[in-house]
Amino acid sequence: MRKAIAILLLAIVGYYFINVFIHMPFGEKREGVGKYYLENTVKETGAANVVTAIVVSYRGFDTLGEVTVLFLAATGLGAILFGKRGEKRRLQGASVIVKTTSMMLYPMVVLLGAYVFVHGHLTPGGGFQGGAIIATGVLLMFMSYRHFNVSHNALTWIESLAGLTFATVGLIGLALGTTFLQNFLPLGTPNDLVSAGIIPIIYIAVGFKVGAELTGVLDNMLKTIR
Amino acid sequence: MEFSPVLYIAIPLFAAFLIPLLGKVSKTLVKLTPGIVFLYLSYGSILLFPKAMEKPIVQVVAGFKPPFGISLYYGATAAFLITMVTIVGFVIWLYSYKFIIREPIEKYYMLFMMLITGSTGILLTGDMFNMFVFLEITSIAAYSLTAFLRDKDGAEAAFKYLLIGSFSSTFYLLSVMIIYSYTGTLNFADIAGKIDLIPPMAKGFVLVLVLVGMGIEAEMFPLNGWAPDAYSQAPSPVGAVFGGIVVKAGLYAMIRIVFLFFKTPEVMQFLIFMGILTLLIAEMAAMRQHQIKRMLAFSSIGQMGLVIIALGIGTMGSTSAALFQMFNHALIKSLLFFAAGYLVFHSGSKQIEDLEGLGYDKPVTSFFFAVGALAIIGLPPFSGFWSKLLILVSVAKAGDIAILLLILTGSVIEAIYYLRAVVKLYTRKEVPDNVRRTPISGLVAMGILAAIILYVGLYPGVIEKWLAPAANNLLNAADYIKAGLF
Amino acid sequence: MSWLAVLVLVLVVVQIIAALFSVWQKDLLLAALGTSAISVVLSVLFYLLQAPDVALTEAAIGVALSTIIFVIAIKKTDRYEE
Amino acid sequence: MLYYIGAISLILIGMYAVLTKKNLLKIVVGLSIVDSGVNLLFISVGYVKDATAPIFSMPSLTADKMVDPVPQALVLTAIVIGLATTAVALGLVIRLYDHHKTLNINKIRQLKW
Repeated sequence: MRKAIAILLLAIVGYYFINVFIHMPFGEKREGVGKYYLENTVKETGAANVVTAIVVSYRGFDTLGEVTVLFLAATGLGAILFGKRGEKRRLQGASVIVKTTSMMLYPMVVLLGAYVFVHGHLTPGGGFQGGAIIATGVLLMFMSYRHFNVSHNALTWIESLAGLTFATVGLIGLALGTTFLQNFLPLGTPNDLVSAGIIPIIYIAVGFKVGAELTGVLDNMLKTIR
Repeated sequence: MEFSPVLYIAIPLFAAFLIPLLGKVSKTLVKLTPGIVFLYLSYGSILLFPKAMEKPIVQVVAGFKPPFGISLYYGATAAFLITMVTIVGFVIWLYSYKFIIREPIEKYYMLFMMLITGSTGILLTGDMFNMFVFLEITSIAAYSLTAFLRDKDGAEAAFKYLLIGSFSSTFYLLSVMIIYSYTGTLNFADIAGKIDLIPPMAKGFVLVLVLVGMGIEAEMFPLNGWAPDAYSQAPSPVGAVFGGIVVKAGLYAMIRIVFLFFKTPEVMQFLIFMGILTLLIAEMAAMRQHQIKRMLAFSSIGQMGLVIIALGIGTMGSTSAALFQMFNHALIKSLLFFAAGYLVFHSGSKQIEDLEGLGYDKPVTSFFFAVGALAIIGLPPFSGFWSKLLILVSVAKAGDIAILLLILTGSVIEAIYYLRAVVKLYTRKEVPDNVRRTPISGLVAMGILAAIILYVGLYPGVIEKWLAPAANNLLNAADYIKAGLF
Repeated sequence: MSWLAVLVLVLVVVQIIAALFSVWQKDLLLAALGTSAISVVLSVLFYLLQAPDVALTEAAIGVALSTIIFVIAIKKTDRYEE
Repeated sequence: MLYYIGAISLILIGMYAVLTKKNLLKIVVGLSIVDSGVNLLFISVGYVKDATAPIFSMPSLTADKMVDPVPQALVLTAIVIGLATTAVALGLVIRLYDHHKTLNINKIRQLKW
C-alpha cells in the first residue's frame, strides 16, 4: 500500500521532471552571470581558477555559510551524542605493516591536503577538498592505532580561530569603508602563489577549519560507545 | 564603523565562533554573549529601521555589483521582521538563561546563535542560492536543537523533521537550478526581470517546487507534519524559536518568491485555499490535543494559515494586517511557550489535565499564560485583537463572505480550546506543595513580552505606522527590482 | 556514437545499478559501499563534464568521508536490515 | 541528455527509498542518493559542448571556450552541505538506536507520524 502510493507519487514527480528537462538545452552556451565571470575573473580577482574565484570572492558569502554549516554539523553532533563518549575502542590494533604504512602515509596525506588548499586559487581544489583530505589522513591514524587521540582542545582552538579569521577578514573589508569580504590586498600576477588578494588567506582558514571540523565529526562518531 | 545590515548575519556568527573559546574561560561569559549580541543588534535596528522604512538599503558583499556578487536587501519588510527577530531572540535568551541547565550549554548557545544567523540571512539575502545556504543553516541548527534533550521522543522528532526538511531543501535547490538554467542569474531582482524566459511548463514546476520547499518551513498544509512533534519535544525556549523565528523566516521567503515571480490571480487564489485548509485542519487538531505544547504547536500552524490567507488576498490592507499578525504571533506564541515551559516543569507533566490548580500555586506564570491565551484569541486590550480585526476588515473589504465566516469559525474553535486550558488552570484544586520557583530571568522575559503585547494593544499606532511601508515593499515587485539592481 | 558517449552510457548505467543495489541490499554495509560506488562514478562524470574542482570534492567527501561515517554509524548500530 | 536521465533516475530511486524503506539507515542512504542526483543534474546543466574546465592554467585557453563555472561553485557548496546533513542524520540514528535498540521505523514510532 505504502509502496503503491510512493510509486504513484514518484511517477507524477518523474513525469514533470522529464517534461521540464526534455526541453532544457544540453551543452549550449548560456548568457548570464557565468559568462561575465569567465571574462572578468582574472582581471578582477587575480585568480586563475574561476570556480575558486566565484566560491571565495564573488560568492564568498556562500562559503562563509558553508563553513558555518560544517561547524554546525560538528556542534550539532556534539550536542546530540553528548554523554555517549567513551574510551572503549577496538581491542586489537591493526597489524605492524598497516601501522607502519599509515605512519608514513599520514604526514604525506596531511601535506597533500595542505598543498591542495594553499594552491586553491591556481589549481583545482581548495579549502574544502584540502580539509577533507586532511581529515582522511587523521582517519587513517584512527583506524590503525588504538590509542591515537586528537586533542579536543586543539580542535576547538583551530576551529574557532579559523572561523574568526574568516569573519575578521570579512569585517576588515567593512571597517575599511567598503563592503563585507571586500578584497583589500593587492591582486598580484595571476598564477603566482602569492596572488589573488584575500582568496588564499580565506581558503587556508577554510582548509584548517574544515579539516578540524571533519576530524571532530569523525572523532565524535568513533568515540561513541554502542 | 557604520552599522551595516550585513552585521545582522556576521555578528551572531562571530559570536558562535567565539563561544567555544569563551567557554574555556568561564560559563557565565558564554551565557552572557548572546545577550550582548542581541543588544548590539537592537541598537543597529534603532539606527537602521527608520532609514529602511523610507528607502531600501541594498548592501553588496565582497564589493561586486549585483547580479554578479551577492547582495543583501534590507527593505522595509525585512527591517520589520528582523526587528521582530531581535526582540524575540533577546527574550528567548533571557528565558534560556536559567531554563537551559543541561550540558552542553555552550553548544546550545552556539546552535542558537547560528540559528539566528540563518534566519536573519533568509530575511536579508537578495540571492536565491544564498537563501538555500541560510535555509540549511537554519534547519540543521533546528534539527540539533530539537534533539537537544537527547531523550527518545526528541531524537525521533528531530529525525522526522530532518527527513521532511531534506525534502524541502532538495526541492528548493531544484527550483534554483531550473531558474538558473533559463535565466542565467541568481539574484532575485534580476530573475524577476527575466522570469518570462522560463517556458510555462518549467515555470509551473518551479512554482510547485518553491511552494513545497518553503511551505514545509512555513508550516503550510499538508507539509506541516514535523511541527507538532518538533515543538513539543524540543526544550520550551526552542519551541518559541520555531514559532517566533524559523517559521516567520520560511514564510517570508516563500511569499517573497511568490510575489516577485508568480503573482497571478490563480496563485493567490491557491494561497487563500491552502491557508483556509491549514487554518481549519490545524485548529480542529489543536482541539483534540491533550498535551499543552502540542496544542500550542497546532495553534501556531493555524495562525500561519490565517497569515497565509491574508497574504493571499494580496491587497495593501490585508498584507499589512498579515505582517501585523506575524509580529503579534511571534511575541504571543513565545510568551505562551515560556509560560507553558514552566507550567510543565512545575506540574511535572505535559498533559493539560495536570495543570489543574496551578493558577493558585504559581500565580505569576499562570497569569502570563492567561494573558497570552487571551491575546492570541484576539480579545482587547491585547495586541492580537488589532491584527485579527484588521485581517477580518480586509477580508470583508475584498468581499469574500465565505472566507470571513471560515476565519471566524477557526477563531471560535481557537477560543474554545485556549479558554478550556485557562479554565483548567484556574480550577481550584489542592496541589502538593511545590518548592520549585520560576526563576527571575524567566519571569522578566515573560514580563517584557506581556508588557509589549499590552502596550501594542493599547496603542496599536506604534506598530501600525510601520505596516504600510512594509506591506508596500512586499507587494511592489517593480520597486524591488529597481532597488535590487541599482 | 563516439567512444565518449559509450563511456558515459556505461557509467550512467553502472550508477543506476549501484543505486538500485544500495536500496535493495539487506546488508547495510554493502549498501553503504554502493553509495560509495555511486560517488566514484559521479566523480568520473564530473570530470568528464569539465568540473575538476567538483570531481575532487566528490572524491574526497563523497567517496571517502561520507562512506566512512556511514560505516561508523553501522558499526554503532545494526548491520542487517530486518 | 544521458546525464539528465541518469541524474533524474538517481533522484527518483533515492526518493523511493526514503518513502518506502523501514530502516533508518536505509532512509539516510536514500537521502544521500538524492543529493548525488541533484548535484549531477546541476553540473550537467552548466556543461557546454567542446569546452574546457574554467581554469586559466594555460595562456591558450579563452573564456568563450569554457563551461559555465557557476553551477560548479554552487555544487561545491551543495556537496558539503549534503555531508553535514548526513552527519547530523547519522548522529540522530545512533541516538535513536541507543534508546530503542532497533532501526526499524515501525518499532520506533512513539509519536504519531
